[in-house]
Amino acid sequence: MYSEKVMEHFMNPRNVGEIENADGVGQVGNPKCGDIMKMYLKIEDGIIVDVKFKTFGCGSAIATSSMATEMIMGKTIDEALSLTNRAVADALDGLPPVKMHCSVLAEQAVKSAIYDYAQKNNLQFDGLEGFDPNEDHDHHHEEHED
Amino acid sequence: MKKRVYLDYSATTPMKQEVLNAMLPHFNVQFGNPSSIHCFGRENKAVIDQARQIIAKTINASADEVFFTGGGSESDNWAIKGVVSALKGKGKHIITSKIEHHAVLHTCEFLEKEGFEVTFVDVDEFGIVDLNQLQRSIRPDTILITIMYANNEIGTIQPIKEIGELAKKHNITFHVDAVQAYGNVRIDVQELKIDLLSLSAHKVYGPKGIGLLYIKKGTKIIQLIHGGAQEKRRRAGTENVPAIVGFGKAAELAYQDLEGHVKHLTFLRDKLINGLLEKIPYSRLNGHPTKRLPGNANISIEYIEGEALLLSLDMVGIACSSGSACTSGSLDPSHVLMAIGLSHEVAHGSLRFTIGDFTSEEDVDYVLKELPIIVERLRQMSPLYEKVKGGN
Amino acid sequence: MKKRVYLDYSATTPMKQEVLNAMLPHFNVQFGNPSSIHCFGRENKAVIDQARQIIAKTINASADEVFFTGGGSESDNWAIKGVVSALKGKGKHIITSKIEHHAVLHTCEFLEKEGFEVTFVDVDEFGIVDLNQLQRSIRPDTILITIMYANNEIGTIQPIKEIGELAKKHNITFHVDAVQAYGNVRIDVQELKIDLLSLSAHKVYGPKGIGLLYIKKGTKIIQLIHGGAQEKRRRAGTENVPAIVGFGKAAELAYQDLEGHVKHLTFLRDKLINGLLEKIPYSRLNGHPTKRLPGNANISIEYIEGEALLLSLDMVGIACSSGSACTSGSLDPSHVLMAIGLSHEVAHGSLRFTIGDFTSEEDVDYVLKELPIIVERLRQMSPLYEKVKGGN
Ligand SMILES: Cc1ncc(COP(=O)(O)O)c(C=O)c1O
Ligand SMILES: Cc1ncc(COP(=O)(O)O)c(C=O)c1O
Ligand code: FES
Ligand code: FES
Repeated sequence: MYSEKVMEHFMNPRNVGEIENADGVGQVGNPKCGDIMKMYLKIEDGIIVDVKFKTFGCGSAIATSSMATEMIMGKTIDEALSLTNRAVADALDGLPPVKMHCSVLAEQAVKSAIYDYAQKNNLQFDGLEGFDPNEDHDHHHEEHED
Repeated sequence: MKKRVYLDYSATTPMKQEVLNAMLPHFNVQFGNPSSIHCFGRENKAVIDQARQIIAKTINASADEVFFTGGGSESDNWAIKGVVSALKGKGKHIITSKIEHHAVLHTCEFLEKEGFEVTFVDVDEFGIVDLNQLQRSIRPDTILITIMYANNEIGTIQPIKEIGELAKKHNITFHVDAVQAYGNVRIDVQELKIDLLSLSAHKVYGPKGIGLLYIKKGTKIIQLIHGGAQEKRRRAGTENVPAIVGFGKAAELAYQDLEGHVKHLTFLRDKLINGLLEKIPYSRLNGHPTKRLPGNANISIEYIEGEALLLSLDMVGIACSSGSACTSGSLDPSHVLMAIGLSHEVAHGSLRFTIGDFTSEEDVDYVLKELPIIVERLRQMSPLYEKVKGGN
Repeated sequence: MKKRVYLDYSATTPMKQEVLNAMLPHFNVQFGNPSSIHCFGRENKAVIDQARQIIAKTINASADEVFFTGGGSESDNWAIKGVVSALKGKGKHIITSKIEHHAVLHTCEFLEKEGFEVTFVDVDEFGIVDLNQLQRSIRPDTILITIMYANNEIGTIQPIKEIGELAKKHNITFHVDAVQAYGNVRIDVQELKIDLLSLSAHKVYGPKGIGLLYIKKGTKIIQLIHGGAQEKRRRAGTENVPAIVGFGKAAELAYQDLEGHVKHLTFLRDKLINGLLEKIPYSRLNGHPTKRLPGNANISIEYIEGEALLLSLDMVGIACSSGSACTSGSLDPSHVLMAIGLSHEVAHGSLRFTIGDFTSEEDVDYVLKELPIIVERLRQMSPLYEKVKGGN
């Protein structure tokens, strides 16, 4: 069902935890749907110098969180904002179709944490245009193949 | 090879060696079509009649009331669609429960689209059908009550006798899905006033792809599969001789020492349940504490999602399930766990362990050792658990 | 043991050893439910997908267009009932032939009672469907044409391609029962413009109780068996893993040397037919002389009743049939033999020998030696034969 890469990240997730006094914190998902992702960022001079996550969710949710943190670590904010769910999924050697939405969650969690940072510091980022952190991501049926 | 502990007997069971031995000759030696009149056929005719008799006896039916099908789902579909088609002149109302297997539930939902009306009766927190509500929902045009004997997810055993009497009193046909109960409880279709009963062999150490429908003499029902004259012209298709023979043998074994089987399973189940509830904080048992299948342990573990648990258990060789196997393609929480009142979050974090004849005490001990470690690891990652700890 | 010669391969076949070997591990070792996400399940998921691919390839379909069922009869019922239910808003007319298998015929007759209208097209003296009549019977409300690929009694192969083109031209769903043709002719569902195709494994040295329905992508059809999410939510029921694996292996073997198989059977068949017609006066071949299944020899022997022949052959260890196995409960003469224009008397005196991969030339020689003796003995008893001889 899952690639070896997914299982590896699921069993040994990178960057699990919290950052005290984080510069940006974002949470997406909904426990009703069985998944919540929370992302913490430490940002210095526009660079993400530390990132941690906590996730309540399936194997794919945990693996995508882990991969996403690896992919944005040390990157600029603009680079982090350009991270797509597809890129996360590809980096994990793919996800089953019904699980693609978990990677969407990872992309949203990153954006949501940066949004929080932008709000606190009165900053604007092109990559956040149109992003609404409170949008209800009722994603559970969109990728259903029939 | 790495350790493998199978605790998913409600999904399917391995065949017992005696069952396989009984089947083997019928694959390529005694392989004739039982409907043929030559000796290759006749010798198998006798063989399937014998299996039919063995199984009929285990439910106190007569051999001419039991009909082989391609599995439990076909039996359920046949029973429900067959009865309502036969009785559609008489009424259009069906009563079932909210916690039926999908083979019943989706069939009823399909019939709703065809113009029938269905009442889905509630269950209590233990998963027991609300008898008062069931009684109140009976209408003059109710033509079928279909209630499962024991639930496949939480193992709760229903008050079938009371429902049978209610159905009888109102002259309503009564179907029971006993796929999970068979081999785990003693079933007497006459005493329980059951008109139709579904069974499936692969849940009792028999082969896959063979089921049975008991049809009480005189019950009005039309065919689901038309064609040849097999099964007294009520279910067409070349008889699946090896599978029928295997089902017969499995039935014989299941009921030759039912008490021993139940005792073995209950002991292990209770050890597992008590051990897990004790070792894992924020966990609870789903289903009824005593009116439950001897092998079923369904546990909710808060603040973790079920699939993550399943995968982690799988990594250490433990096979169990969350909800029923046939729904694991879906991302929705189990309809059964929702019906007993669990919140979405808690329902999502539920595990079903089902114990069987080949389960040992070491298997249970292994789960008791591994699962708490896994739970702790996953909870460390969970943003929900953080808050709980903080709050305490 | 007394000599036993099995010449009833169209009724059912013994499983090949390779098929059994492929199935064996799945009964009690690799026995998991493919819908489970643990490793016991996943390892079998891959296994059934592989079988699906093998079979799909033999009919030039893609793997996601083939769905496993509980047998050929279920496939026929699903195809026919499923299509007409899905299209009942569009029309109510079905076209089939007079010589279909009962799984098709009785399903159509059932649907007539439900308000559908069915045209049963005639066949010629060889059993070939009257294409002109078929064409003329097409109406604006025709929603389904169902015609068998090859007949199970007389072995006649139909002009499927022509019918497929006709159906396509009029935008009518086309179902083909290929239960007897499969493994004996090359079938290309795309070239033949087939929308639905029924198969059954036990006719091609595979297990009983497993069939398949090919459903061309986009074909409108509703489910026959509702329930779990198996078979991409189109056919519920725990997957019959051993049988699916066996079907896959049987399909692979059947098409790995189709030419060799056909050559072997055709040689023996022609030897049998020619030998019998030569040695037995007042006998005739039923079905088409060349457009017939390679293993089918259906012979009418005048002035004798079929059952007496069957029993006498059985006494010397020869197993064959009169008509199809599933009708042998009935005393009516075969509907197929009536449709090709035989009189009642002649139809009653017909025998079907069907040759298979394990048939040897000695088997055929044995029949050629024994049957004329039996015929002579029974004719001596027949008041009809007396007159003939007198007249000569
Ligand atoms: C042409 C044809 N269709 C359908 C069937 C039914 O197949 P099964 O007996 O596997 O249900 C048979 C054989 O019995 C057959 O010969
Ligand atoms: C209660 C119940 N009913 C029906 C079924 C369907 O049986 P089968 O998978 O053999 O079709 C199952 C198992 O899947 C079940 O647990
Ligand atoms: S997070 Fe919802 S299924 Fe993976
Ligand atoms: S004489 Fe026996 S069946 Fe007619």
